[in-house]
Amino acid sequence: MDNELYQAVLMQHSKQPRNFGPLENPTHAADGHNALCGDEISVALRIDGNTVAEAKFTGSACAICTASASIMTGEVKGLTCDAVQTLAGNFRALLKDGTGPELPKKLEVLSGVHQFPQRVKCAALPWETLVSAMQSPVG
Amino acid sequence: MDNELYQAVLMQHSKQPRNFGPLENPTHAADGHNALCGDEISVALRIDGNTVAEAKFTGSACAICTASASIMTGEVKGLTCDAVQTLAGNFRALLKDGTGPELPKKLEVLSGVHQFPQRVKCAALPWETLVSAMQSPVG
Amino acid sequence: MASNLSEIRGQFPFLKETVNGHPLIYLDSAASSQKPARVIGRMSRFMESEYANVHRGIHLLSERATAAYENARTSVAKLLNAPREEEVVFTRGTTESVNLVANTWGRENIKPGDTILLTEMEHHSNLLPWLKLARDADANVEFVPVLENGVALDLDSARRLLAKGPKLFAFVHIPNTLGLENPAADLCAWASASGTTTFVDGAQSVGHQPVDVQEMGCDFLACSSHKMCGPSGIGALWGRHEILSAMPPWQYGGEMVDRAYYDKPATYREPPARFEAGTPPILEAAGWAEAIAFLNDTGLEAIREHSVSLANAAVQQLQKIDGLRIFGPVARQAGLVTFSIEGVHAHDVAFFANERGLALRAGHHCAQPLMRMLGSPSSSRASFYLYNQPSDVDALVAILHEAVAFFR
Amino acid sequence: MASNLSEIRGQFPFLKETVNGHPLIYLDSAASSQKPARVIGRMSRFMESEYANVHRGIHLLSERATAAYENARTSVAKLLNAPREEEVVFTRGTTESVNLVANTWGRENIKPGDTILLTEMEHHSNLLPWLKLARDADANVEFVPVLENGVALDLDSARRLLAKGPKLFAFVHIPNTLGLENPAADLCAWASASGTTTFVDGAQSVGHQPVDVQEMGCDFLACSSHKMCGPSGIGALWGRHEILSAMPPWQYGGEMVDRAYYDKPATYREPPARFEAGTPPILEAAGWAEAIAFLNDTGLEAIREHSVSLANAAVQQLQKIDGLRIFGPVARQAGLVTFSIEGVHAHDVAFFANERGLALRAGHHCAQPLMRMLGSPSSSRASFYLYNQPSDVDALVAILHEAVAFFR
Ligand SMILES: Cc1ncc(COP(=O)(O)O)c(C=O)c1O
Ligand SMILES: Cc1ncc(COP(=O)(O)O)c(C=O)c1O
Repeated sequence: MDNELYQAVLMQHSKQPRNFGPLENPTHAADGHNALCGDEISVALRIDGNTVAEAKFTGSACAICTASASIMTGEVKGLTCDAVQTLAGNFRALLKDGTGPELPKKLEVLSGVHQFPQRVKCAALPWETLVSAMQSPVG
Repeated sequence: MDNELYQAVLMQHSKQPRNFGPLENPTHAADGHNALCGDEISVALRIDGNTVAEAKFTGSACAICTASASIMTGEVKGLTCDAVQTLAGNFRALLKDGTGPELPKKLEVLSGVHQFPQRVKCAALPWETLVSAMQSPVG
Repeated sequence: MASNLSEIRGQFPFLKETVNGHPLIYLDSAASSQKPARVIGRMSRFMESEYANVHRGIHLLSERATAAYENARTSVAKLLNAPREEEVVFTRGTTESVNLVANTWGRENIKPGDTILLTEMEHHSNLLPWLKLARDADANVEFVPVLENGVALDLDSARRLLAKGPKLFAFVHIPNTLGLENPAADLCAWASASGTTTFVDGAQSVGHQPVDVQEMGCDFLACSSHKMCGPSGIGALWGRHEILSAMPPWQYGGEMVDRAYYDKPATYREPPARFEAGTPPILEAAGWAEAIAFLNDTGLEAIREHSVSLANAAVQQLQKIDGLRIFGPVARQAGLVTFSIEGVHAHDVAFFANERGLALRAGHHCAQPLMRMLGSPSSSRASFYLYNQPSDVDALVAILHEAVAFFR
Repeated sequence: MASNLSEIRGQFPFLKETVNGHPLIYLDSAASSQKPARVIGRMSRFMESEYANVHRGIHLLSERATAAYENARTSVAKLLNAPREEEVVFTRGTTESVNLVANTWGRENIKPGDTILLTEMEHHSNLLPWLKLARDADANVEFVPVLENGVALDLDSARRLLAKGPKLFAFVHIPNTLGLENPAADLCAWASASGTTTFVDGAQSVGHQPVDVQEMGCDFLACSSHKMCGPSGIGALWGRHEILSAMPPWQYGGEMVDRAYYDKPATYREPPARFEAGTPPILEAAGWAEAIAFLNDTGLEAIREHSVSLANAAVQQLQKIDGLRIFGPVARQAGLVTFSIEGVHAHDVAFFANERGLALRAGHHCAQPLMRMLGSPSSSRASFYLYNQPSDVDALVAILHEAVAFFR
């Protein structure tokens, strides 16, 4: 039961999230929150030209949201903004149906989420915040 | 069934109401209505000193209300205002319990009304309007 | 529907009731309709195994309740053929829906000197909130007249008044008094041509016949569950998404807020949540969805035909009663008949009929100005729905003959 | 109550539900309570043989429905020990009751520069309508602070702030977060001494313990049926008769009007009708009355003792969990416990608990500013009611131990 959702890899990401903490000199940033369960997350980016050079996050969120943010920030580093948009779209499909086109292996740890509709928002929040950050230059 | 409510005497009063029509030179008057069923009634009085010398009514109302107004206008003529107030109170008791202290015989035709709570308002409306008229000098 | 009428009637437990030994004949559906066993059963089951508060719960019952609540929204959206389900806001009923729009869209959009156009055949619920808004906003109110004896809306006047470009046109689709249906699509088309926003009171039409907000072309439509075999306590406002999204909240509280603070203005959620403050009618949504499924299974077009044909039969026979006046058109467009009888007060008619098992409505039918204008402050109304049968009309006619003999 | 607990539990059908084979343990009654069989049965019977629209009908079903609806008003009046039953206005629930008063009494009485006093522990429903009113009326808002960790309202501050004579003091009797009860009678006495009008949010107290508006000395009190074993879709506003009588209408429509016109302002009926526009929650009133009868039969004092003792037992055991923080006083005054666990997010706790059959609530509990101030934007809440039993507490504790081991 829980194990379908809280897979071991996911729990590692949630207990020891990567890219967690403030980013110095971000070029783009946004806050996201899920009023329904209390997840609060902030994503900060450094975009060089058209490439996401750095991505970090802070906040207080549930295991699914934290793990999703941890994996996400790892995956998007080095991608062009267009590629990130495409990936975000494909990830949405994964959350909806449990499969998605051309997804990096690491994201598949979140494929179980689609069976738990009330947790889909948790996994999606970091990505929504990321997309919103890409459109929000700092300062 | 109907007969307990619509007694013969009552139907006579409703089909041929006494004191129905406009009163010339009223000293006191009031309108009453029952929003719930559409009874509309106006009571006009000529009060001489402390006595109700004349009482008439107009309007469009159901059989119970019309009969009650017909009987009422007949009974109160010649009474002092205080006596009318007392009578109105006793009549309220009749409508509530089916009996009332010191009521003129003619009012007893309405004693069946208390068994039909949704018709109590119909029988009471003329009296409420009368009491209100006594407090409303014309002009 | 005639073929399976007895099957339909078998689904309505209230038909087992009697008055003084007479079987109950319910001709008061325009005030509120009766509930079939499957709606009653659905609500029981919901309370037994699916009930909790909605939206914020992460446990089994809360998930079930949320699913039922949101599925009900989908059912209503489909019933109205709404483009998006977020356009359906749950309210207590038609009255609250009108008040909601008057207090949000109305207060933001109606300015001094603006005109609100209504019709002379409105129910108090689609009249008083707009009159109050107009008074507060210093706006004008105009009325599309009703033709002699209420046979129809004066469409020439409607067209002319709409051409003047009022800010809002609020009108009833099917009035609860006249047995007619207003040509809502035409009225909305004329309104749109002048940039007029339209609000349709669908209390008597939704669930009684097919209603399609896209075909109608209106901007808002309101309806009530209790008029269509569903429970009391719930109804809906449908509004176009762009319009709803731009509207401020009306009631404030839990569920409608995004972020709340002690010391600065809150931010609010998107529609429909923005307009559903506090614990909503959860159980009622589950019951309403079942009622809609029941109506769909029966067929809305068949239901309309059935009710209208009963009303037509009633009109044919009632016309023969001396001194009986029927309001509205002879050829019925909706399943009800309002009438007055010379020398017999409506209140007595209803009382007399009830003693014989027949449930009629008497009074002003929450349309005082109309009924006053038609010269009949108190009248009787017989309204038909899917559980009525041809013999109900015969009983009505027989009892009215008796009443006339008794009271006149 | 301990003696007949199994009998009480036998009356709640939801207890038959399971999650992954685990019996359902419902610790979310503060969000909404479950319904006993007799309430479910009453509502079915009502729809089978007593349902119609209320007030204006002169036929059997309408009389029955009106009687049930008005008897429900009497039941609520008695439950609150209201001096008069016309002082009970039916609304959708606590949220609508607050909005009603803010939009009527509030708009007439709150003037620029006036002060509205609230507390820092309000539910959004007793916070946002007043903040909106204050903004519109250019009034000030002050807050009675909450003591460290939410153990109590700061009564010294309350007294001081009330001595300044605010126009209104709106406060929660029992907050849905802290497991405490505010000394409502004292607060109202201090308020009255300054001529301050009082509004009490009774959502969590009414139906959970004896509540007496005369003893309390408040001017308004709001509550919700769904929190006390009754259906959703109905609640009440109680207000002193003199105050209600002087209030203008809020929602306009059928039933609340006396005489309506096209071209001049309507006249309105006396309370409570003036505030009940449109078809009211009829079925819901019948169900709520049955719920009140059930609670009275069980005994409100016994219910309080039962729920509070379960909460106390929970506090005792939860305190032993490392990193678990409980908000509010150690000695519970109300049957709920809100807590956060270091390193384990509330959302995960609730999910994990649900997989084991335990229904908890997670989030901000519609009290964002309070929970933010207490440093815990998301927390878990276990709330107890008459159908909970001591072993529910044990299950809660065991599952939380497991969750800590799993997530930390
Ligand atoms: C035409 C019409 N409009 C509005 C309403 C008000 O509906 P509700 O009482 O459900 O709010 C009614 C029903 O009474 C109606 O018949
Ligand atoms: C303390 C308190 N006040 C107000 C409310 C709002 O009640 P309702 O949602 O029934 O309107 C609630 C319940 O959510 C509550 O717990």
